[in-house]
Amino acid sequence: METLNYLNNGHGLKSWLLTKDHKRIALLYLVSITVFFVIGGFFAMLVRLELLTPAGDLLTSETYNKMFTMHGVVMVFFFLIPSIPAVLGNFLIPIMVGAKDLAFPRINLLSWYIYVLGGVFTLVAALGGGVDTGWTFYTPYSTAAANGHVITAALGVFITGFSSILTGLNFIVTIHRMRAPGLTWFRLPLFVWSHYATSLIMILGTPVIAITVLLVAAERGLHLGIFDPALGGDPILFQHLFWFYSHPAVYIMILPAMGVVSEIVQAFTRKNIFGYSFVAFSSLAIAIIGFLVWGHHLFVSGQSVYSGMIFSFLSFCVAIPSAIKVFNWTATIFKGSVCLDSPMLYAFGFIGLFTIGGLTGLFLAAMGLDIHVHDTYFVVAHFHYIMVGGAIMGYLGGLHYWWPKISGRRYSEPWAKFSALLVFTGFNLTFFPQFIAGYLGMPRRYHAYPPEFQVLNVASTLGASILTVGYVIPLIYFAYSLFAGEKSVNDPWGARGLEWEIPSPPPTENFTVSPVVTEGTHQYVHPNQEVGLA
Amino acid sequence: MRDAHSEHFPGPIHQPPLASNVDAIQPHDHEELPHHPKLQHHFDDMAQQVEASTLGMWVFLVTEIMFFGGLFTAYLVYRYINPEGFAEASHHLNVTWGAVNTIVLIVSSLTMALAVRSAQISAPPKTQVAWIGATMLLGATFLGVKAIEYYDKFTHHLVPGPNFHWEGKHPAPAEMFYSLYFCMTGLHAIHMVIGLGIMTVIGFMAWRRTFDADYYTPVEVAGLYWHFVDIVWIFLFPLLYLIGGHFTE
Amino acid sequence: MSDGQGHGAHAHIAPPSMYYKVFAALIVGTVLTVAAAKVDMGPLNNVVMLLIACTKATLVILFFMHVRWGSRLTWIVAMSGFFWLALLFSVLGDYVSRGWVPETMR
Amino acid sequence: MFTNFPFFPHQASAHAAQVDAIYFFMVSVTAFFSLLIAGLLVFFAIKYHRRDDDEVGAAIHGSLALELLWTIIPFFITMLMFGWGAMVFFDAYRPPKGAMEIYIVGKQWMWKAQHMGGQKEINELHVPVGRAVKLTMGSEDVLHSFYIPAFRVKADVIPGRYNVLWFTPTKPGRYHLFCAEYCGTNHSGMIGWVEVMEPTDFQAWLGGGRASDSPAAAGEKLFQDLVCISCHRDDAQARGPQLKGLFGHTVRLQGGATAVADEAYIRESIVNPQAKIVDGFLPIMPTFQGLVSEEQLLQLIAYVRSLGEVAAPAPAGAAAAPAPGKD
Repeated sequence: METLNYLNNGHGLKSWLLTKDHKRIALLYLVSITVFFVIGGFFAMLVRLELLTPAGDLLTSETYNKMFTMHGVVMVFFFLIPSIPAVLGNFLIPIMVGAKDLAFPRINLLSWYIYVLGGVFTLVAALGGGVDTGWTFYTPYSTAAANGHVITAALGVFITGFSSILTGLNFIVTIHRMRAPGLTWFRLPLFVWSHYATSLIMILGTPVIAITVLLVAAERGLHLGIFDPALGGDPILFQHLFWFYSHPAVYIMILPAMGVVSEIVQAFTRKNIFGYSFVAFSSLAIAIIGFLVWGHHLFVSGQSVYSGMIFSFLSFCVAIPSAIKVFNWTATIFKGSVCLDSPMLYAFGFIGLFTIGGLTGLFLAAMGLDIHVHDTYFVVAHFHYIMVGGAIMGYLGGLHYWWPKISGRRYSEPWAKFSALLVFTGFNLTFFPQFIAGYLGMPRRYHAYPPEFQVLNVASTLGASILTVGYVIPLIYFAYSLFAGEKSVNDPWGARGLEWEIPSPPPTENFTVSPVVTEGTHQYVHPNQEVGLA
Repeated sequence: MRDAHSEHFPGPIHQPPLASNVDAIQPHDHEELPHHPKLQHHFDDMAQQVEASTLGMWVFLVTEIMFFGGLFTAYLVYRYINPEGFAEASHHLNVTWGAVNTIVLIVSSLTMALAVRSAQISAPPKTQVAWIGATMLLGATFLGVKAIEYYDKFTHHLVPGPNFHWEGKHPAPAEMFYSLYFCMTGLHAIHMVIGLGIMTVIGFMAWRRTFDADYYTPVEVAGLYWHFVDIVWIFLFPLLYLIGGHFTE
Repeated sequence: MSDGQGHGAHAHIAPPSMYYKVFAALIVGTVLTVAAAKVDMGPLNNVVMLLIACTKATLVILFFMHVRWGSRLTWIVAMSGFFWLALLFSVLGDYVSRGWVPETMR
Repeated sequence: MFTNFPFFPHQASAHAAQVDAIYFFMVSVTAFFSLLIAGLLVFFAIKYHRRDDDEVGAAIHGSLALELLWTIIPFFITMLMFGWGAMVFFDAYRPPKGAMEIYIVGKQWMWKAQHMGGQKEINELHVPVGRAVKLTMGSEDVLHSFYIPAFRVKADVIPGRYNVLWFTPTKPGRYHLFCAEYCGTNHSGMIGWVEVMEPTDFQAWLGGGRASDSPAAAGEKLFQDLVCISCHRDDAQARGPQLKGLFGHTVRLQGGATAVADEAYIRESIVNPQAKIVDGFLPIMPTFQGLVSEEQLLQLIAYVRSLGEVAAPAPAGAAAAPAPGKD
């Protein structure tokens, strides 16, 4: 007998496209960001194939430039930023705070439509001839010289920004106002804390980039001259405004992944986190200090030296809360009951790769060293360690961890382990050589390059092929599990947390009766624990 | 298998056992009081719903502050670089129209606040609609004045672009100033138009006797938005119109 | 969340006289700004102009937008908006300090 | 085809060694912590692997001492990196006095260099070994970035202003020159070579080329052609400020402010003359924006500079006033 849950409660396209259920909206996001991930990955493959040889022989320069631009735009704005918050956060935050839905279900659905609209703009720009500004839209190139549909692409980014803002707004209000009785701030799962920090960045930073790309579009389309050097406009002002959002945006990508890892590490060691309050507050610290470091992208741009010094100092400071998290995860594993199922493999991968990515970030924060490595492949390698090695590893780990809850089915664990291994190997082979190429001086966004960099680039392309396989396999076994996977019980991992106390997949309103919480949601050991009283 | 774990480790929450999963989607009336008809299903009570809505609007207004903030930052930087040029350019704005519009918006904020109050005290729908209508009328007046000003700038070739023409000493900073002028006032005007749209809906709801002392969140939240747009103008007026006040040719 | 019904005890309903007083103050502020702009006070013009504008904005926020009677969270949210705005304005620091370092070692 | 692939860049400037030192330090720190974390993860995973399906982890909630330890130690390590990095940056930021000057103009997609002796180069830069070289760089169109990996130096080239880059080559050789800021279709073609030569070879090279006018001479010619001379005359009735001895000195402006007459100031005075009016003069100079190219601007600056070398005490009422605190 089929019990009623959010998946089978209503059929047909309309029941999905007009749903106000946060879990269904999460799945809408899951499908759409997967589409964009495939598109962005396709552009990346073309870039890597072109770089197999030093000469620019596969694509024309203009096409190559459009490929890396579209790769960046799609991956950053349409995959990484919505990935964990819009899919896993959307699905889990109401459940984790013991609510029936997010505070504003209709706004939640609206945010998905806005996202799709922004995506349509971007795809129109891509299919209609592309855009070659680089995802950074730097002026005056983007306003005065660039090829392709700059305005359409900029509007795509502008529009999708509002999707992000509305998601963040919904999370903040939900976390403040919808928590179940007894679920105090310090009983919240760390996943919720990290999403709260993420939402702060979304609502405070996103509007700034929205207005900035709007100004770029206005300058290109209407000849308003906000950044035009001929009118005394300053290209560096654009960079300030752009990075005011786009640096914290990196934390939009990595903070939710940190939340996922905190959950996975606890579940697969059957142990509560080491230093809960430190991990929780480090999320807030990263979000807040992360707003003060944007100028480290401008060390060689002609920014004032004093600004540079302050930004360098603060950039080093933001490393501290990140380090605290890594040490606390490691300490959590100490004396745990460690089980290396696929989510934990991804979490291990995350911790290792994020450590490297974070530490190489320090190279870029050190002003003297940044002069050399700025805008080289060193930077490319560094941020891919954070965004792919960090954010995507976290996303995949979370997807594996909560898949039984989301779909009610189990996937093939051996295949999952195999693909986790492929992703890890392929990733390192792709991006580690880029550190070396970067220090050698290979600039980023180069269509052709001097022959002495070829060995490193061949290794990188080889790794990217392995990485691709590693990404395709989960697609297959997740899809397969939907039809033929073993049914999952409420709590397949023996994990703690409100989401594991309700059926898999959850019923439409999550909880029959609003839960009443009497202690932290992730306590594994209670020698003589009284069960809470309502 | 792992299915038995939850028995071994009692969970931290107290929740009555699920009789069947069907229960989960049934409406549950476990409170004695009848629900307010406007209570949405996922809130526990009206207080929670009200708190969520006002907090949501405040958070949205914070994003609006940052949205305008990007333009104000550009203004700040360029005015710091070209104080003389900005003063000269500002001199060509019509202070009278700007001041009139400031007054118009302040009056509209007053009528807006009184509209909220009329809902709070369960005033008759006619009173509520009257205040809302007055607010809308003032908003439309503001936009009308703005249109006159824009037309004036257009005829005097003060719209940035190929047709921009400046007789003064600082043509480049002046064009920059007018770029910022049109971006800032234009964005503000768009917010006014959206505000008028919202007020139309609110007015219609008030006419349908939606609001009383028990339920007036939409009016209140719309009011927050309206006042915010007013505040933006409170800053735009002196920064754009008044910096050329004692400018000497 | 004491009452299940509406705003109830949460809402503060101010007398109309308060709204008219605040309104009068806003109008006075506007007149003052315009008057002050006609007097040449050098850099003080900007200070006066912004002080008046900030006062007016504060009045609107406190009274028309009911923050005066709002929860602590409302206060924090409203303040944080302006705090982050100030953060964004710190971009100006770059421009102010650009000339501070001599171009060459001497 | 895979011959000659290096794993470490040439170290061909005094600055390169400093950058490499901090690089090696940071690589060591990175390697240490990455291996530490990875080692601990693997070790714990093996030692504490789950033996029984019902097993739970130990009840450990945290330790303030440990938290403080791994807050404070990383803080001091990062502060060391910060201070070190800032010192190296300052060193790279300010060129020494008496450096050899070269003007660079970036445009889509080539680098133009002009030596003070008049030698012009495209996508090549010849410099002598062992002598500090200062580049003053402007852009004709969009952002570029002048990057010589072997010297570990880089600076963006920005339309509308000048950026400065300096280095002291230490090893003769031929090194890559890249544009590091994305500038459009042929960005990866905006590359060239820096040729570091022995001083004698360099002198020979300077003499051998078909040198055109020196920038200062070319600037003087422009100064005549654009009839700047009609206002910027030497006598007291001049309508524009006198330019002799102007460069590098502090100028008193209308309204009491002052400005240092450096490259940026002179550039601004040509393209946006109303921005800073010298005290005692009328704002009558027209703009030359669009009439002179970036290269010509640099030539005009070189000309004004050459006048500065015969600096006489500024006559009363004239623009230039020597700045005592400046040297």
